[in-house]
Amino acid sequence: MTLRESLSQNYKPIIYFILFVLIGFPLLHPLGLPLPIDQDCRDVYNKIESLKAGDVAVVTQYIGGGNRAELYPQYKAVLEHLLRKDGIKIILEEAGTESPVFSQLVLQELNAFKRKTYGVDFVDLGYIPGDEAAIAGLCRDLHALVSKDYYGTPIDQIPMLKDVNTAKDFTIVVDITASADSQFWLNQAYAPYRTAIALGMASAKVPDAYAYYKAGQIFGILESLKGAAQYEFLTGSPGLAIIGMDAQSLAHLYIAFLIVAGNVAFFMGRKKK
Amino acid sequence: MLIAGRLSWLVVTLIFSAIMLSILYLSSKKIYVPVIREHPGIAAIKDAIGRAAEMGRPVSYSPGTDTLYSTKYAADTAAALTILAYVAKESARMGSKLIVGISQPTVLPVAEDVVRTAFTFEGKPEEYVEEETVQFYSPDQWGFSSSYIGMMYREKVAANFLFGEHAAEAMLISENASTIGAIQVAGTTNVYQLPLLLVTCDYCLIGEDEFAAAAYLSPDPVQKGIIFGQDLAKLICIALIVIGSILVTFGSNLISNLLKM
Amino acid sequence: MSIVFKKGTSVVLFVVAMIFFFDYFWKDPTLQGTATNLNNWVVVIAAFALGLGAYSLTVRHVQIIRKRGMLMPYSIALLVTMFTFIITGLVTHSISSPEYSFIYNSIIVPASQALYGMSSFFIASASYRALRAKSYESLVCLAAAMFILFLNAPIFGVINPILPSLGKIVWDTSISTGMRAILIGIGIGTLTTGLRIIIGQDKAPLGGGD
Amino acid sequence: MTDIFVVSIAAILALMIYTILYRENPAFRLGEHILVGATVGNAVVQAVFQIQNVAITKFQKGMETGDVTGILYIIAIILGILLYFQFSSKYRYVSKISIALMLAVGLSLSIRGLISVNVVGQIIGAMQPLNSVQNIVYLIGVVCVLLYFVYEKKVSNIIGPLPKIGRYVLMMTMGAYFANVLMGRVSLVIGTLNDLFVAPAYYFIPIALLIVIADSLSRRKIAGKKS
Repeated sequence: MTLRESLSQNYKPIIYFILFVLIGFPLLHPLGLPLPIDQDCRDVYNKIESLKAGDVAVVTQYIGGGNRAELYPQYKAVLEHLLRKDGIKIILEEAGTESPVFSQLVLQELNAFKRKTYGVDFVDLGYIPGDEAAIAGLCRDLHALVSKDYYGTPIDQIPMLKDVNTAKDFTIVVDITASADSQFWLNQAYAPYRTAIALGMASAKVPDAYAYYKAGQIFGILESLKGAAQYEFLTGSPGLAIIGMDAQSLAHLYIAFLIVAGNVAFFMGRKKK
Repeated sequence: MLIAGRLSWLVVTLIFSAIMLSILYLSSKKIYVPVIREHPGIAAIKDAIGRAAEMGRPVSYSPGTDTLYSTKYAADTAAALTILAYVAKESARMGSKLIVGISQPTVLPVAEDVVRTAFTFEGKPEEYVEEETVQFYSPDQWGFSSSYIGMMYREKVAANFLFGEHAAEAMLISENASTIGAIQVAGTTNVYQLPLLLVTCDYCLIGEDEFAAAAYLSPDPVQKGIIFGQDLAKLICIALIVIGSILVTFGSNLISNLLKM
Repeated sequence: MSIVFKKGTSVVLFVVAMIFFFDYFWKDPTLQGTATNLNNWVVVIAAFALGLGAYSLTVRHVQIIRKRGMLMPYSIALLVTMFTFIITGLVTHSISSPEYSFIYNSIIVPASQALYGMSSFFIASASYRALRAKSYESLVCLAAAMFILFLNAPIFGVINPILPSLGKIVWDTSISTGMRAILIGIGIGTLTTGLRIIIGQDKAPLGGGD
Repeated sequence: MTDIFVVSIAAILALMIYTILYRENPAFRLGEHILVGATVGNAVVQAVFQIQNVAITKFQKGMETGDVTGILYIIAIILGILLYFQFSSKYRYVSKISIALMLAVGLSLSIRGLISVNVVGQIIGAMQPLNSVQNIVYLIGVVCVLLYFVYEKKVSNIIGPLPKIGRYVLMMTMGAYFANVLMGRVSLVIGTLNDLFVAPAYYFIPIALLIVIADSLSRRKIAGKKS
């Protein structure tokens, strides 16, 4: 068997190996490929940048094992931006059973407990079960739904939550999710209270979110890892997402090349016949 | 008391059901028998089994990774089991070995029954081997797919059928099957996996194609009539969309308000 | 006796379906309670069904071990892992005990993640193998795929700023058109399939027979 | 210490699974069987707890307090046990009662959800004012794709070439979705590789690669001798 024959029969491992290298190399040696910023991501940044002292930002997430790679960098980038601003009250809430782990992780990685005071500047309400009903309760009357925070402190003893009662008091909501609960926030917070909402989405769900963005129901979207990378760039704190974006760019370029190569091979083969 | 916002559901379901059932009645009484075109997917299934029989290699079938009681894909799983009955009959008739990989334990007893019955029907009950023809793998999608892939490689399957709901493991199974050189026919109603299956498989039943194929395969040919009921329901939807859009253009939200009732 | 059960099956199918339909649009505490109960029972029945699966799996692999087939060592590994999980879970009596989390995190998590991540490799080989302009239809399909690649990877915008805007046009026109129609079709098809089974026309999903 | 252990096992298992990209081999086979054993074992444990903590506990509480909902759980337990009549070829029909219940619940819930979300919801979503070229094209697209799924011969003859257009629109949507999935899936690989690029896990990567290369060379030699 000649090399050429064996290649034409067994080409797949080679395709896989090249992809492996293209994704792996930039992770070890970041290339710094250029990164244009999408308008929907810039909108999120501008809105958060315009927040004033005393404003309330609710950041909720549904991060789990499967979508962690796409959503966690978004979560981290948005929280980093919020933590930098003074006097903003940050409320964290989780919608999935696995999600609280990621909130604890991000607070640790961002050194939040040293930078800000827990209970005055930020609070973690923990996992609230009940899907849409939970979100509805949170928007109607936060104090009635939640009695304790993630660490078991009674809500009444947390100073920053004294004047926060309904979704009317939320200045913005950033929902980072890959599931249907983005729709829940639109139903329960935007529709009755006109609370400003932004979504951070996994790529499969971006089409759904885009429809809301075009209709003006949400003020911005972070699109998958790309959105996280753009946000990291805007806040000037490069992290995992920007490095990952180099790998994304190379992988997309490679797939485009493969499609072209496949067609060239196809038409060459047909000519021979 | 009627729950607010559910009236439209009730009316739509009632009208559609009435249409489907009356067409079914008309065709079973031979008053009006609609002519339904054979779905190309069914021919594709037949061809694939035939080729596997010629090559003397087995056929593999997966009825999906979702349960019988799934709140979204129950009908999908049910349709996959109906198609399994057909695949089992065809492969018994043409003499190619069938291997069914099962993910959900609730589907296992049903699939065993379906295949057993089909083999007996074709007069080859001895070809059904307990725990061997219908194999249980794992309720976890990744446990299931790794086993299914391993089975395909070791048995060198010549045809692979993926029906029912498959989540992200669909791509894994279909691309590995193509590496072995198996012909593949797939069908699913999971819209996120459809594009992947459409690209990687030789033939793909898109969404409701799968339901129509299942209905088409009912043993009594007259009962295919219900597919025409399905068509009529779709035509009503088209009419609603077109009229609704025209009304919206002139500033009336009549239809969407009615549907929100 | 058997005829009672066979009739019983059709009655169960029909009555349960009607309970759920009425529960959806009619507010009634008894109805709602019945539906919730039925729903909870199904989860319990499914838990019992797992016994069937575990039995089938064990029997198959014990047979392989008995026959000393080529797969014998792997079957032993499978049974050992399975019983390790079962025993650890039942002895520590919790799925969140440190011992159980240890085996869960070191086996199930990495292996599932590896399999999930592998699909991007298969997208690469499928792009080479299957996205070919064999007909006008597949040409349309591959062109759309190409434009979305331009849109999603920032690098194409740097190569030529027109590429992403072309991608945007394809995105806006195509992404929801086809999907919307497929979703409507799936809804109607589910009703057809459901009706056929509920009225007892299609018996295969119950196991066929008779 | 246990951390290093977990990381190593995890990395070796992940690499064993990844070798399927090269070919089916003993390492993959071992990984595959371990994963199946683990997931089934895990499911069995969860099922046992489900039966214990939900069904049996609620039934016992119901017996103590006289709560009907709790007592009725006995029906679920009996129906679950009936499933095991599957093993008797004579009394197999008994198990079909339980199967019929599960199927009925699934089908009716699916019809409930899909008619209101997929049919009613999508019809409402599809209605847009026909005041721009884009919206008109959109409406034609949706209608044509719906017509593509018509199976009756007479109707198909009347609508003529519209289903063909629908097929093209459908292919365009499918192509776009196919490419769009890529970004998410590559992110997953990045996640896995980030876990692998940690000491001591990354030492295993070159070892795995060397084994694969050695194997492919030796197979080429064997193939060469055969031909």
